[in-house]
Amino acid sequence: MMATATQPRPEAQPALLAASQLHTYYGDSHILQGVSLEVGRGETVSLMGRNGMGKTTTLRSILGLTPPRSGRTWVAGVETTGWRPYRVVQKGIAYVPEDRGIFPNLSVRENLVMAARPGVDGRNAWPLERTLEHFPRLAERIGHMGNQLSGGEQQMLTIARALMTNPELLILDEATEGLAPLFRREIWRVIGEIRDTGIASIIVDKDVGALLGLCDRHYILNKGRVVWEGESEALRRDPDLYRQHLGV
Amino acid sequence: MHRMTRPLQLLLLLGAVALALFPLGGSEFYVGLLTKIMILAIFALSLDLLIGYTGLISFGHAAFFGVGGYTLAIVFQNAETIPFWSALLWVLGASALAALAIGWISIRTSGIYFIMLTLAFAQMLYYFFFESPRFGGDDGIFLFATPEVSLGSFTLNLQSGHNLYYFVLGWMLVVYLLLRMVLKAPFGHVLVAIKANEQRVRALGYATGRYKLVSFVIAGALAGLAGFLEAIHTGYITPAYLSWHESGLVMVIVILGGMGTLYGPILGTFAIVLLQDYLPNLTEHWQLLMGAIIIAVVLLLPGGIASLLQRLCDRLFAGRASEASGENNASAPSSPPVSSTVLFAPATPGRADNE
Amino acid sequence: MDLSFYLIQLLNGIQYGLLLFLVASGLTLIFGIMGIINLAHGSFYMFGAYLAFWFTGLTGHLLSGILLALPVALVMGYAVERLAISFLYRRDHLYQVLLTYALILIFNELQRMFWGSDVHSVPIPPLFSGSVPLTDTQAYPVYRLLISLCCIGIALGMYWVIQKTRLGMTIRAGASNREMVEALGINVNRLFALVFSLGAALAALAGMLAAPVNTVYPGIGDSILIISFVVVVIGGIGSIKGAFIGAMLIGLADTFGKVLLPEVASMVVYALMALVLFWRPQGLFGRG
Amino acid sequence: MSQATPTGIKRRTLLKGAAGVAAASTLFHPVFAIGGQAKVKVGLLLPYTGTYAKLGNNIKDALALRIEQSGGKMGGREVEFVSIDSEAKPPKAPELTKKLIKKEQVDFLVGPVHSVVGMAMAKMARQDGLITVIPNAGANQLTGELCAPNIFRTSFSSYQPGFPGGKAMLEDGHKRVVLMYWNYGFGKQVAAAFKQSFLAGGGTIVKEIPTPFPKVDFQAYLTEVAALQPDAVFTFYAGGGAVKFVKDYAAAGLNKHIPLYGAGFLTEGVTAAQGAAAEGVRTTLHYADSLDLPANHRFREAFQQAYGRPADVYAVQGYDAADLLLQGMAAVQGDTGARAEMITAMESSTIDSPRGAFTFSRAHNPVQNIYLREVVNGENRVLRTVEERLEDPAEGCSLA
Repeated sequence: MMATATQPRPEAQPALLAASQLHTYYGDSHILQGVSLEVGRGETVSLMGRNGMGKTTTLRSILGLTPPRSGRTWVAGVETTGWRPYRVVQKGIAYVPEDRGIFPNLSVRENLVMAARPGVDGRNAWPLERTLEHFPRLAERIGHMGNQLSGGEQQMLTIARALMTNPELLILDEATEGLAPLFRREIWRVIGEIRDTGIASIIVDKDVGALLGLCDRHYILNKGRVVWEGESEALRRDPDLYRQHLGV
Repeated sequence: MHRMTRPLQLLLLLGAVALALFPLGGSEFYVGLLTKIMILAIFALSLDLLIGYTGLISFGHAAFFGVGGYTLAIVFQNAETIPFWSALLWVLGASALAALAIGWISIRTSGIYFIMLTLAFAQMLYYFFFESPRFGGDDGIFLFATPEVSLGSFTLNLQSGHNLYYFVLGWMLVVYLLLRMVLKAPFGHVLVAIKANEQRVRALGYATGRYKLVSFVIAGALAGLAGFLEAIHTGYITPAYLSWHESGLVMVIVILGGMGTLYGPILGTFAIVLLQDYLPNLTEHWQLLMGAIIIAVVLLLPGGIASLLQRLCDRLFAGRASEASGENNASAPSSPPVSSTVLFAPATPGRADNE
Repeated sequence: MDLSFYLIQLLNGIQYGLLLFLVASGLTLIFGIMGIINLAHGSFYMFGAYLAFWFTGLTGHLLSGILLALPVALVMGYAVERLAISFLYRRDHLYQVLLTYALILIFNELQRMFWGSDVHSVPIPPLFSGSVPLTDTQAYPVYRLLISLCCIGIALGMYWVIQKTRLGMTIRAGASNREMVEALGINVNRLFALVFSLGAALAALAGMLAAPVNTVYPGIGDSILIISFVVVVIGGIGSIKGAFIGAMLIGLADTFGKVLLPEVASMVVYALMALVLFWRPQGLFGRG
Repeated sequence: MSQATPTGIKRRTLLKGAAGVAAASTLFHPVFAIGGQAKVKVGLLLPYTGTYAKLGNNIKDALALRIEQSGGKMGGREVEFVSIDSEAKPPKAPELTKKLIKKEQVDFLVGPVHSVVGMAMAKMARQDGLITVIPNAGANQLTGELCAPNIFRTSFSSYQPGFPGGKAMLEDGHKRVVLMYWNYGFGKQVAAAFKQSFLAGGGTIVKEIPTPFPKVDFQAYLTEVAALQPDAVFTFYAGGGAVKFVKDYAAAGLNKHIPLYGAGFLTEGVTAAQGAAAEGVRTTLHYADSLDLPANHRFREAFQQAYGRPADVYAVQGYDAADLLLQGMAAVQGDTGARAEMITAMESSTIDSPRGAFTFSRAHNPVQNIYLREVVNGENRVLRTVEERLEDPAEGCSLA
């Protein structure tokens, strides 16, 4: 599947998410300089690049949290350019931000319940019980307040909370950063399970090895531009690319 | 500190000259009104040091204005003659002391808590004077003598409206220059940096609390000076000068005029007082107009009147300005009046929406 | 002065505190969740009182008057949020102070244009106009007890909504992380407009309930504004529980201050606030 | 000093009531009405916004009415009003007074309502020498320490409603009373005057309770009154505070056991709002709406007809202020320059007031009757005259 996302293709089923030529600024600094990408239904895609290359900004621009100055976005074939974030995500997107965005003054149960909503097609595939089955630790801590959780538990909670919105697409920013190895494994396991249920994902993480195993395709960002895109095989075969854009 | 462009400097200088010449042709009433405006301008300048430069939003600044006036009235209540310079010392000392006490406690808090704590202390002082039988209660205190200013063998009679006008004009310029000096000194740079990002200044090893306190005391003393001049001007002082309405009004003046500039609050005082004088001629419901004007400024002129003036100057001298600015196109975002300091870069971008 | 004297004063203090809570809870909601300093909150209290006076006059009964006035207050709050406050979310506190200060000027003038500057009174419904005898000389008005009951009922209702319903969870979530709530698919603008008009309606309701005992006159809004800010700050911004405790503290301090320290009665509540903030700079239940 | 009356037309606020009169008279008698003389300018500094707005409006309207009744002229000259809203804010008073004196160059100054504004104004009027008539502000100092040849008052000093209160209560047989009042200048002066007569007559003040001004939460104090069980209570409250106090007093059941007295403002213009709670409340004042005097009937009828609302004591004071100016101007045939003669005429004038005829003391305060009134069916009925021709002691006045 080649991604030359300047327009979604109306003839076939449109891509789940498409962004074209995003230019985004913070104040006077030009952060995104024409980013385009596309995610198909059920597809798992990674966004790679060193710190400060625009990964988070790309995600925020797509969601409308940091509106791009120019460029267009589509979700399931509907143009969402300029939409407010809540409308964009209502098209079936769940967002797990870098700082996790747990509500510290709400209990684990409340964090989950307040987010719950049926999916775009009206189905409720992720009721509280099923979600908790995937996160046994959260079930144990259901009455604790958000600020009483460890980092790993918080990350599980944000992912669980994302599932409660019955998404078509899950966006994970820094999925495992700062977590203990045990928790990392746990998170990767859960992400795998989610992929297997047919939910598409965009994942940002430092753990290139894990991403190569998990994702169908990859985008590499450098200084606000997509410098490479392709499948895991191609990336494995190209250690140069690896060194140039991802290595230390 | 905000750098002024040459045309703006020229314009302000012209304004100062006009002020100096005004009594030669202006009516007695307007000489009096301008005297009052300039006194309030000193008051507004002192508050600007806090909200415009230090980032301390005081909602009780009228307390020091009142303390200034009351100090004069209490100390010299029965005096036949009031020597100006010793009265001035009394006033500055008392209002600085009051500011030190209130500031020392208030500065421990921040944000809305600071706003409310300063208000609380001002209200306490207000009720203290309002209900005290000793200091005249709500009737206030009348002054029957006017201070005598003697410099060597020369004596200035402040009972004459013209003399008082020039005297107050002189003080306004002194306060303006004093604040300019303070802000240009390293001390001033630290204040501005505290406003931009206190954490970072503290991390650099500055005892920010002490800087804020000194700023608070300077502002309190200058507000006391303004209250002192007002008591000389009107010959009496009442608790109403300490009420939260007055604190609110001076805040309105500073923001409307353009905080973080020193000429802004002066312009703001002129605008508000002249509007208060003029609008009642138009309609009985003039407060409606006043409210609408303030809202319009908030929504359309975030930098206050000062920014409007700056923009006008830029447009008048547009040719030169655009050459100078080079790559910046016309739609460049309007930057805030305080553009940070030499010491510190502006706060990280993108997080401005989360307080 | 025997024990019954102090018990009655306790009752007075609690009753005043409960009314303060009603006004302050709206303020703390708006303050804590939306980050808006609303100086015009007292104006809603004032409009509540005048609307109660107006509609009670039209319908002849306080209850129907309040039922008619409440939706008007909600709409007013919504309109103010949409037309003015919504432009200020990303602006400094100072501009909020300035704009809502201007709103006070406008609202006071509107009040004068609509209702003039007379003192008005609102009749207490005959059913509640009696008094309960407490001592030989003193009786306690039934209507004051009724106000207290209403306030307690509203406080419990608010507790239930805030703690137990999804709307309440969303509101609490909005107080801690506005952006995340939006990213979960909730229209934060609408949520805020709702919260603002609810807060305004609470203040207006307090004005309506108090109208029969307070009488209605120009400037009643100003008098309640500052004291409700004191309550909110003592309790800690955004905390409904804090507003409740703060209101009780102020109600009792004010009442007993008047009795025990008459010379400095007006200063007592401010001194209490300074003391609390000296001890806890974030208020009693404020987040650090 | 002010012979040079300017004829230039400036933008200014005209009084609504009088503007009609003035406009009408200029229409029918164009410019050459009286030898082309300039109009007399009367400057009004009264509150039209805030708590005292109603008082300001009634004073203004009654004043205009009186001048209209004399053909819209004073001393043969047409009258022009320059009216400024004082907002009852003391910090604004000096500027606004100066505006009338210096900018508008008025011939007379009338105002204000608020005592503290009055003192700021009187201070400037003393310096300037402009003839000033105070139609309300009751602070004793205005015809005491601050008295001046050119300052007159047509209302009352705080002493006048306060002092007779003590006498009236003793006459009614109340010996142990609680004294409650708003703790601000005027309230304190009323209370002091009350004590003067009450204590001298052998009464005992069980407790004196000053309450914060302008707060209207009285519940805690009423509980205290109930516990003290005095014979009666004497109070000073006005406006919204008066309504609230009287209603709270009744709601606490105190009115059944402990009679309520007060300075007249307690039931003045607010009985409708107080309703049944006001029944039986007794107050002392220099006027009552129901006063059965021909002058009062005439005045009330004319005011009702002109403005469609009933007159009150404040209207009376404004009406009398105009009367005083008319007498002064008549004595000098409209020559505003003859200030000394005018003052002499005003000092010796008798005002045929709706409250009953009164004269002026040496300090220029009314020497007037004080009535004891009781609220019956929502109306202040005069029970008796407590003091005939009561004169203010005018402490500290250099004119005496």
